[in-house]
Amino acid sequence: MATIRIQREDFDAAAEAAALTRGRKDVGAVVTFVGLCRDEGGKLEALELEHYPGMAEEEIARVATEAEQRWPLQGVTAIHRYGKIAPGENIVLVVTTSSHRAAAFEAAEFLMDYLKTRAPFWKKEHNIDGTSGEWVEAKDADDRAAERWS
Amino acid sequence: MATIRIQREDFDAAAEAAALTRGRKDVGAVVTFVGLCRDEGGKLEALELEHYPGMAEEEIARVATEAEQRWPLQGVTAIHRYGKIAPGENIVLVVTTSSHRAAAFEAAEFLMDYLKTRAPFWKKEHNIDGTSGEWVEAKDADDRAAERWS
Amino acid sequence: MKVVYFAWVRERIGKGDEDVAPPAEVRTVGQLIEWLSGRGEEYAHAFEKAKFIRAAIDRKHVKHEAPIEGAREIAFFPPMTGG
Amino acid sequence: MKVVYFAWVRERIGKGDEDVAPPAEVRTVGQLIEWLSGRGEEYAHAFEKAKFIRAAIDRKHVKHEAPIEGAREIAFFPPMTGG
Repeated sequence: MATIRIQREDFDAAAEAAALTRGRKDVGAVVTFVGLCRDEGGKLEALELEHYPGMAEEEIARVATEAEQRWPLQGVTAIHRYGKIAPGENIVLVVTTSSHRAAAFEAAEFLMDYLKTRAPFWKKEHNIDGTSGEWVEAKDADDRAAERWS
Repeated sequence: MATIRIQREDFDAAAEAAALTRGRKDVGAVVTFVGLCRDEGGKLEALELEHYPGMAEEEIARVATEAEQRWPLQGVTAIHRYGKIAPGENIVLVVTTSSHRAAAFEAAEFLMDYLKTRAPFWKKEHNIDGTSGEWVEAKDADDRAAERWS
Repeated sequence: MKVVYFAWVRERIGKGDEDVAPPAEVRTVGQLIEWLSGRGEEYAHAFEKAKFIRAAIDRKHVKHEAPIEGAREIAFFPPMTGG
Repeated sequence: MKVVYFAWVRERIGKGDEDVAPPAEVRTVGQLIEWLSGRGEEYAHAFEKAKFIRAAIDRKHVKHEAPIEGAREIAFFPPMTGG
């Protein structure tokens, strides 16, 4: 059963990973992915992440269920933040555990690729100069990354 | 410049990951892999990891340098433990950071595949019943996993 | 039926949600986009590149050919950029 | 030259390292394995599946065809199982 959370506050990647291994002796591999807000050339004050409440949780849960069907996973955690996020801060966390590393790695990549293209989140740039920047455009590369799993 | 450590004591995956992102605004993706000692059906007391001192560090450093040449990485950390390691305990850590997630994921997988097949470590099983078990045999699957990068 | 908008679709239309009552001949998501586009300049602007607009019915992604009958909530938004 | 052994190669031979002085005609890693195998049962046992034994010269992996001339330290061990 996957743990899915959509939240404004930051997350603790280590605590989430620890929750998937604590008291167990059957986990062989833990893959943790953290996606951070990057500054695009010193002009970004923050990204503002808008999401579709309700659907965001449900869609990530659907993706997690698909991952659990495709790979022999022992645990899946996915947390996605919304609201204003400054450069250097966390945006998204995916943790997968499995007996074997290949399953944990592939499932984490799959989750991130699908999260990028299917989870209802949109990023808007806020600039240091006070101007509200552009909505970040979806990347073809992300669509291609997601397509490789189909 | 990669951070490579071969040590008997445990490592703190979160602290190692934090060290690669602290004070930076250009990191977009952090992939952390932790490999743990698994119990094979309730009979394992511990794995004993023997290594070739000197060569272990050098070989992992060579693999890390190769990863840095193949992918646009911002940081690489690899830590491998030796000595007796009980089920549920950490064995190996790989952390990669990059602006983009594909590079961080691929480099971490590459490092683990090469570490498995090239780093001079050997695992021996110690059983709960006091018997000294077998030396763990190398897996063909690990060789195939490493070959996909060549 | 309730219609919800996100990101620049929301900004262009100037609201996040509204209740609409399209006529019976509006049967698919694509037809609903067309009908909404006729409601004013702000809608026309939001849906000007109609084929790029993504839609969800009751919180599930759907194609523009999907029938809207029985839908409680239909969402329109640009391609996602989370993660 | 110094020879070092690891894992079950070390256990079978009964020591972790030793200094050896092979004759001049022993030129490659493979020939060194053959020469060592003739030193006693424990060596024969350690190297019985010679082609599976891995070798390193001065801490770098080498094939059995590699020349040993100039080597300071030659290591023999089973396939690695770290990670």
